[in-house]
Amino acid sequence: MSELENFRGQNPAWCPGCGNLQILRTFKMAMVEMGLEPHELTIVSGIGQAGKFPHYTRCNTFNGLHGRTLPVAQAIRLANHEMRVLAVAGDGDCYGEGGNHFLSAMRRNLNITLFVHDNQVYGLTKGQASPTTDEGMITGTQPFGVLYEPLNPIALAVAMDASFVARGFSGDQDQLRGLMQSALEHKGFAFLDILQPCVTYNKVNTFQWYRERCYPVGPEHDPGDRVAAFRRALEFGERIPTGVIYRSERQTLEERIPVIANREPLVQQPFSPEDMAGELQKFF
Amino acid sequence: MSELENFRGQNPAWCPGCGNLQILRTFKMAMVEMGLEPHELTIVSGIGQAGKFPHYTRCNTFNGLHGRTLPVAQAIRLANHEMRVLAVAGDGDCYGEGGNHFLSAMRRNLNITLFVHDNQVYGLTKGQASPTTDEGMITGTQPFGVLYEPLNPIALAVAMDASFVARGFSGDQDQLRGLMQSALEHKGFAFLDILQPCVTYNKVNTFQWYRERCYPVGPEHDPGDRVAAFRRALEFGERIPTGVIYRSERQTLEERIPVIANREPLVQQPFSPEDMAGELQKFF
Amino acid sequence: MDYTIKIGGQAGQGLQTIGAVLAKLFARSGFHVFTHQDYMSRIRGGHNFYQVRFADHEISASRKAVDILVALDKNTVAEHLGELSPFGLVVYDSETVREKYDGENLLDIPFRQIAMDAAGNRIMENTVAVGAVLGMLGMDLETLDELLAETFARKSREVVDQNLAAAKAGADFARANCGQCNFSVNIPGLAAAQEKGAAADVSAVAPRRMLMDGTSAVGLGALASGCRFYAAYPMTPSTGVMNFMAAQSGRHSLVVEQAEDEIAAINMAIGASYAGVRSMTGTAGGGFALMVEGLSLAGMTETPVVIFVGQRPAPATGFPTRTEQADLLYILHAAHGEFPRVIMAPGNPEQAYYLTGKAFDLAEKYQVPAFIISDQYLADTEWTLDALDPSKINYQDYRLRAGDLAKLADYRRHAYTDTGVSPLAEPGASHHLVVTDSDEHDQDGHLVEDAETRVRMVEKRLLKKLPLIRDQISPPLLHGDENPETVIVGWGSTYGVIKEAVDRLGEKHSIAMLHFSEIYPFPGTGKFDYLEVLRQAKLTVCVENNATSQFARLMRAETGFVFNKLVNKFDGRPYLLEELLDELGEPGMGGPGKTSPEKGGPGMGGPGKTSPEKGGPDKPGGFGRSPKHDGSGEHDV
Amino acid sequence: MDYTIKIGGQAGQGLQTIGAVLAKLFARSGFHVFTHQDYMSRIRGGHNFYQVRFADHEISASRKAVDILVALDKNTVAEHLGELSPFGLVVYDSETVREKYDGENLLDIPFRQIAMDAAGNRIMENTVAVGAVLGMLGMDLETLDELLAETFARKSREVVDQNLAAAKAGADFARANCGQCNFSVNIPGLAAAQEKGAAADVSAVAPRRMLMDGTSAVGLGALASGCRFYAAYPMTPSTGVMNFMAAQSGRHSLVVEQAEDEIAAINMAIGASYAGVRSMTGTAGGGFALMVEGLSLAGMTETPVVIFVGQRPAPATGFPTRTEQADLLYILHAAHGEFPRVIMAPGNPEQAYYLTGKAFDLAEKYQVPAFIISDQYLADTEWTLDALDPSKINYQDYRLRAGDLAKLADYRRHAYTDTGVSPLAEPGASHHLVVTDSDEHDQDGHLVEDAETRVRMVEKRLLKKLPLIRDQISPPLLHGDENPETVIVGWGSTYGVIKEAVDRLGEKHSIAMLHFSEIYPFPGTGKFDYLEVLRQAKLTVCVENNATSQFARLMRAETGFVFNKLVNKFDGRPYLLEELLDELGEPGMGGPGKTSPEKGGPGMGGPGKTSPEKGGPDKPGGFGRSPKHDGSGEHDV
Ligand SMILES: Cc1ncc(C[n+]2csc(CCOP(=O)(O)OP(=O)(O)O)c2C)c(N)n1
Ligand SMILES: Cc1ncc(C[n+]2csc(CCOP(=O)(O)OP(=O)(O)O)c2C)c(N)n1
Ligand code: SF4
Ligand code: SF4
Ligand SMILES: [Mg+2]
Ligand SMILES: [Mg+2]
Repeated sequence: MSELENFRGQNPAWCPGCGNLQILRTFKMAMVEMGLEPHELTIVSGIGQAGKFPHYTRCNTFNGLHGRTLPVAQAIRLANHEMRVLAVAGDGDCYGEGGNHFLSAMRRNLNITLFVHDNQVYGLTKGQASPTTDEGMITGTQPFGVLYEPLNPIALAVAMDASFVARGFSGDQDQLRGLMQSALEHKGFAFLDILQPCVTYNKVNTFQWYRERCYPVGPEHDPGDRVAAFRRALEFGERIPTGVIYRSERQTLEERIPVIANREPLVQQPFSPEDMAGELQKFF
Repeated sequence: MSELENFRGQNPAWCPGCGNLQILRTFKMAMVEMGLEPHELTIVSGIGQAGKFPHYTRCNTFNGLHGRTLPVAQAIRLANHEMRVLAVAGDGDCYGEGGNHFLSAMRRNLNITLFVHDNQVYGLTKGQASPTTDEGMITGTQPFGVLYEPLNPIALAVAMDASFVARGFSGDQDQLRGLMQSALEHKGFAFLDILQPCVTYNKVNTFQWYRERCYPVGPEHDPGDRVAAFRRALEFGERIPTGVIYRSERQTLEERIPVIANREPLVQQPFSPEDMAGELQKFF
Repeated sequence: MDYTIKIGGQAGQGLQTIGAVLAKLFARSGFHVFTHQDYMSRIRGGHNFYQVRFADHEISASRKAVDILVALDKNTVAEHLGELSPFGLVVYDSETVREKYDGENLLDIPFRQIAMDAAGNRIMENTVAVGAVLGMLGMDLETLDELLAETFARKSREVVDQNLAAAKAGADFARANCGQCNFSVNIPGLAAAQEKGAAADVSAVAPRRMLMDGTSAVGLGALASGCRFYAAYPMTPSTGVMNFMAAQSGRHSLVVEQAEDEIAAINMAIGASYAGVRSMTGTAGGGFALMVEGLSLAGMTETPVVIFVGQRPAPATGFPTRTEQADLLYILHAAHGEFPRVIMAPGNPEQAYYLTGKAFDLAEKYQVPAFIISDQYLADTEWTLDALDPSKINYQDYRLRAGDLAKLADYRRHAYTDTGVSPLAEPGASHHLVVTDSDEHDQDGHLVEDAETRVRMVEKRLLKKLPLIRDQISPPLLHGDENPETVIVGWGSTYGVIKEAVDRLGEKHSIAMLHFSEIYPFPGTGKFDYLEVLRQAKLTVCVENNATSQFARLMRAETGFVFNKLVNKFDGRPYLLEELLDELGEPGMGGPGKTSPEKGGPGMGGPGKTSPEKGGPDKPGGFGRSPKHDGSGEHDV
Repeated sequence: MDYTIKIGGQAGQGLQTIGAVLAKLFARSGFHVFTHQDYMSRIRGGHNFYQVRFADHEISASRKAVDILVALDKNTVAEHLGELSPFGLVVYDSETVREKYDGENLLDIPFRQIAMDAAGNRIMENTVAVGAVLGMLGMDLETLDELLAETFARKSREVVDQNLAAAKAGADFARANCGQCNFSVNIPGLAAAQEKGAAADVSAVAPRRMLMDGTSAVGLGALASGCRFYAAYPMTPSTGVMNFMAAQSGRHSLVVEQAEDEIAAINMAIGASYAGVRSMTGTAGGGFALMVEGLSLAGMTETPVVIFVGQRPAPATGFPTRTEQADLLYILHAAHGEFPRVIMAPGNPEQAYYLTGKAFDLAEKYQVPAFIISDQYLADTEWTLDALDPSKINYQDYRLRAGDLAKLADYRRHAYTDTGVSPLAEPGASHHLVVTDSDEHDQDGHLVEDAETRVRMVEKRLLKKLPLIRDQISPPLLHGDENPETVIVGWGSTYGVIKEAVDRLGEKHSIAMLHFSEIYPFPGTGKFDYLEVLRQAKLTVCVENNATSQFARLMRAETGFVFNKLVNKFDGRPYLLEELLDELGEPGMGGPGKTSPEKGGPGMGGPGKTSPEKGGPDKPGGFGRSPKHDGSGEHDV
């Protein structure tokens, strides 16, 4: 039976007040509500504060390299398409070091879920700018303030036609729980960007800052309209839309690869060395 | 004086009929029309058929690694912002191996130009799918056909707010020459995706195929309207818009870094080891 | 009997088809065959060649001397005329080549015209060329018929017939016009069988041998080892393995993913392996550069993974389509931190097949990354070989699956054990959680920072496992004299040429080859004291296809042994037999006195290269002196 | 006089401030200072410490024995109480720590309360602690006043005064309540000066020394070498250099770019260098994994670039904030293909400064990549040192600029020359085109595929340059007995601890340190026959902060020399002085007989580790036996 206690892991080493703590709590509640047990999910995480996430709960876990969550997560799914796979990354992890994998994962459209704990800063390495850091923010590495335009992950995902694109805020746990569940239940690549205060290094985008700006998109928003979704995605400043911004149902990759489509997972398919005797014959 | 003869390089080793040949010719004409001399431009290229480009003309050249044109090109510009820098990449180069740099370069917005010779296939390595290969195309590596949704570079660039986003077709040399010149003259990161037949490995997107579909966007299209540009960018199929799709003027990075903004290029700033004696003092 | 046919021309002219058909045909006819290819990094034009050698005895290298040169363009004549053996001939079509040559040893055959006349189709001109070669050799077309039927099995009989007609016309023309032709090709065993009165045909008498290239051998080895997942990014000379696997993925339980880059490729391979399937990635040296971080991840998480690296001349992009052996020390030391790895460097397709199997077995058993190092030369050369045996590959599933896991009360992914090998479970197959981490972790796989766990984990992961893996490594192969005065040492793809050189020289000298194909953990001397063999020898020569004698350096680091002669080639081309013989000079005579390791000065991978003694042994076939492509003495990068 | 103060607590409690102020204060007071830090990979909480040692004689390592332990939390008391020296004391605030300890050696000082009382502000509690330490040591607050004034120069005098009041109150409290305090700290030279009657204060008499950490030293060395461009991606323990450079970029002609990943970072550094400016990148071992391909690009295009690598315990993410020396062979062999490189491994901040300068000089002169290898330990340790001299760094612009180029009729980027070094021109500075290529290229930099050019380019790029670079390399440093019976060998950051251990042991024994800081090209014996010193010694010990004795392995590969004792530590922590002394046992007596290289079995980096002899030399300060964190005999990855 799925119970909160089942998901208790190491004591989090995050700073008190860190948005990650809320995300963690919400995740556990979502798991319990969905009736999932720890072994039914594999969490793949990267390196960063967000990357520590799986150690603070209990699931199958592959905590890999900085920036490389998605290739690992996707391959796990290809090898075992009966396993639910959740990739957990930081904004630096996913949009910085791992940007190329993010692009590819959206195109590949495997049935996996991605949470990006987006605190708009590099937390673990002590406060350098991340791709989503606001222009002008001064850091030890950006003494003249950030001079680039921030990356807009939602707009990017809409442009890449990702099949589920949503934004949550760690401070709105009710909405967030729902988004987590929708993402985990969506068939296809589901991307959830979670705005999360970093109380130590991000003095610009604070809890208060997010709280004042985030608003849930209403029923008038049609997540099936790509251009509308793009227009909505461009909103990030005085107002920040949360909720499901874009959704496009299409076949997942595991449904399209003949060897595994409508078959048992690769990991369960039988093997015997004799299977390939026929291949050897061709060389005579 | 700028003359075509000045830009003659090695004999191209491309296949007869390859779209690269037209791009090369058009480029040389653009250079001559703009009155540029070979030493006034540095071409940075990657590896692939497109990567051979600079050897078939004459300019300063850094032919680097597969996928890594943009970091090199950007750094050259940072070191010498009086040098014109042109990055030449293939679609695999830029959207595959180098995807992460592409994202960053658009945010950084240095005043450089990027040509992507987009033949929707990996030419040099003999015909595997590239990120822009159409769904369903069968290759030696994709025996069941390409199972991913192709990447839409124009939509992606609009989502990233690249400051100049255009598409050309190697078969329309007049338009292409104009686009090349606009891109080279644009202040900021200028991105030109050039559709180019690969006569050997891409039997789907042939010269004819492009010819029938490509149409120049008319004056009704406002490249300053990001949402309209996005809508236009989504067109790729029966009709393919060419021309300048999106344009957003903003400060370039070299205008924002105090050490070089409004100053001579870094490479010309004087240095003497004594300059840093003051720094040593701080350690007493 | 030992003939070499070289087909030269531009990319896109179809010379690979001609070469491949001839090679297969000779193999089917019962000959030993060896082929090698040389091509430029371009799709059309340029200059490429395909060299096919066949003989009635074992062969394992290409010769420089060419008996029949099929020239598809003018350039081929210019480049290779000088390579003709004393009775050698050039055959060409003056219409295609746009040149008419004088000279007794140049035979103009109108391939294109014959194709039009005999089959009504220009595209059969290459088939005419194949026929012409067979005609020149005096062979009949029985086996070709069979081959054409197979090749065009999916097309109509008409296509087969047209091709055969074209070939026959080519053969007839050649027989009629080749006054100079002086080849005698006897199908092994055929005459004897026919004497016995049986209506024996070639396929009945010829020994059944496979014709296989290194690429296919690696792919087959992986398949036979239960490889289920292959992720890669295309890069010469590794793309062949990827394509081979992709082709299999329709027929076998195998997913092949083209990754967005090499970083993704190795991380995918690791992910799939974590999920419970055997997995592999492949690349060239430059692509492997992007996998180095992932390699370290495999080391830390103890995730089995097999990595195929096709070497090519570098640094950087280098020569994309050519060959070199310059990534050994790089692969051996790649990645931050210390963890065990396995390195196999097969010398021929047979070894490539079995050692790929062994790489999988060791990777899975010890939960470490295992490499197969190859190069363009091994990838492309084809060899005849006896039937490969799938059952000789040790296949054992070392992982805990649902059944095993159900029985366990407790499971810890990184549990301390006597061997250092912890139980590897399939995630999701039971309630036991499978947790691993790229950070230092505890037995449960969760991240820790304390010194004590660190030390125990290093002991477990590295210090305990390494000696156990070493015990599984086979010693190098000694071939030739058992108490040799001269020992020629090599590793990986130089196997064939060294072996054949040693066989030749062995006719007059006390000489042996010592070949290393299982390179790391470096073989101990317990099973075979190869160091003793080296110490007893008067002359020890290390032959490598690189500039800095990397293996010699490794040998010194591992054993203290220092060679007294280093032979290097680093022009992007493999050693031809004559070249190596020439480099070796008169073994046992030349070479400086043995330098004791004590005397080796610092900063040197060994003593400077000695200039090879003049002149090679005088053999039929005409051993020309090869241009020297070797570096001078001081080099030790 | 030789005291150690350790400040322990949680991340975020400000222990770094306390440590840094004390260190600077002791340095300003004329003492020799050495500090080291230990922290977990987290921003708040956990357990960190900062250790400050100061003495009236040269010191270069941390001791295990602590004289004053400033405990900011309970955990610190629990973890470190056992480290107290015989007269050692713990000082803590029972309010913060939430525990009141009994025991004579635990002094409860209400830091927080005193801060509130004296300065009206809780945040001064750390200043109170600094004052308390000074009070316990019996030092006056003159130098602190000066320091506080500097630190808060931008704030109001009020802030300075408040801080000073807090410190004074802390000192007063400590003086009044520390019955056990038994320290005697005499400012060097002060008494003497005062006797002479002058109104001498500390700043007048104290020798002027710098207090510097390894990170700043590398940054300063780069600045002094004309580094103009620094591109990197943050990664511990290299981020410090990046931040140092970023801070300078406002004041100097220097652009610092945070790249999107390490691949971009090195390609940017190469691009900037191609464009004509000196450039550098920096990372840790794991980030360097992603730079390996770029390294090869620098090698092929002969583009000068300096690469700083801060090692940390690995594989993979490992221990992000701790120390190890396990990336030497990896860095040495990284990247496909063969090309020269330079590797510097400084042992202290002074070396870090000058060798960074030398790395730039060699990189530019020979157009090769040059490395500075450091680790978390060297990055963070602070040392007192004599003034660094900018003029001792050789700065010379080897590039062709507009003026030089105007005079040239012809220019070829990769022209063949006697030295292998081709002219390196600034693109755009003239009509001459600067063309280079990652493919094999001709003298003009354009891509080619022929064998002959390849061979000449390898000769030019690699074989000619390498010996010339080697000539520039300084031999290892011999410190101690000139004809030592025992030689302790180390490289990089173990310099300080080995030196101090050798100094100690040298009082009774014939012993010396041989320290390698210029590692590659491996130093020849021409300038100093260090091999002879090793051969003459009875006992040779190689001390490394890794599990597999990588340097010992390199030594064997380069020189054939085999150590007869290997000492390793791989728990992520540096050697403390007592630990090393303990490992060394009684030198000259212990250790097995010298194993000759000939006898070293294959597959071993050297003979197995010998168990250290019992008991270290008996010195005041109490040398406890350290737990053994060393691997057992067989290890040779
Ligand atoms: C290859 C590599 N480069 C750099 C690092 C250092 N590093 C660890 S986490 C991190 C960034 C963390 O930022 P983010 O992903 O936003 O996560 P957060 O800590 O903010 O949750 C960096 C740069 C690394 N571990 N590996
Ligand atoms: C790191 C690395 N991976 C792979 C390759 C092999 N490679 C060279 S070019 C290329 C793809 C070429 O495709 P594209 O960029 O579209 O260029 P095109 O040849 O089509 O112009 C690949 C995969 C390489 N050189 N380096
Ligand atoms: S540094 Fe920021 S992201 Fe990291 S734990 Fe602290 S508050 Fe959270
Ligand atoms: S393979 Fe394609 S892209 Fe390459 S040269 Fe030929 S036609 Fe052009
Ligand atoms: Mg973050
Ligand atoms: Mg392409």
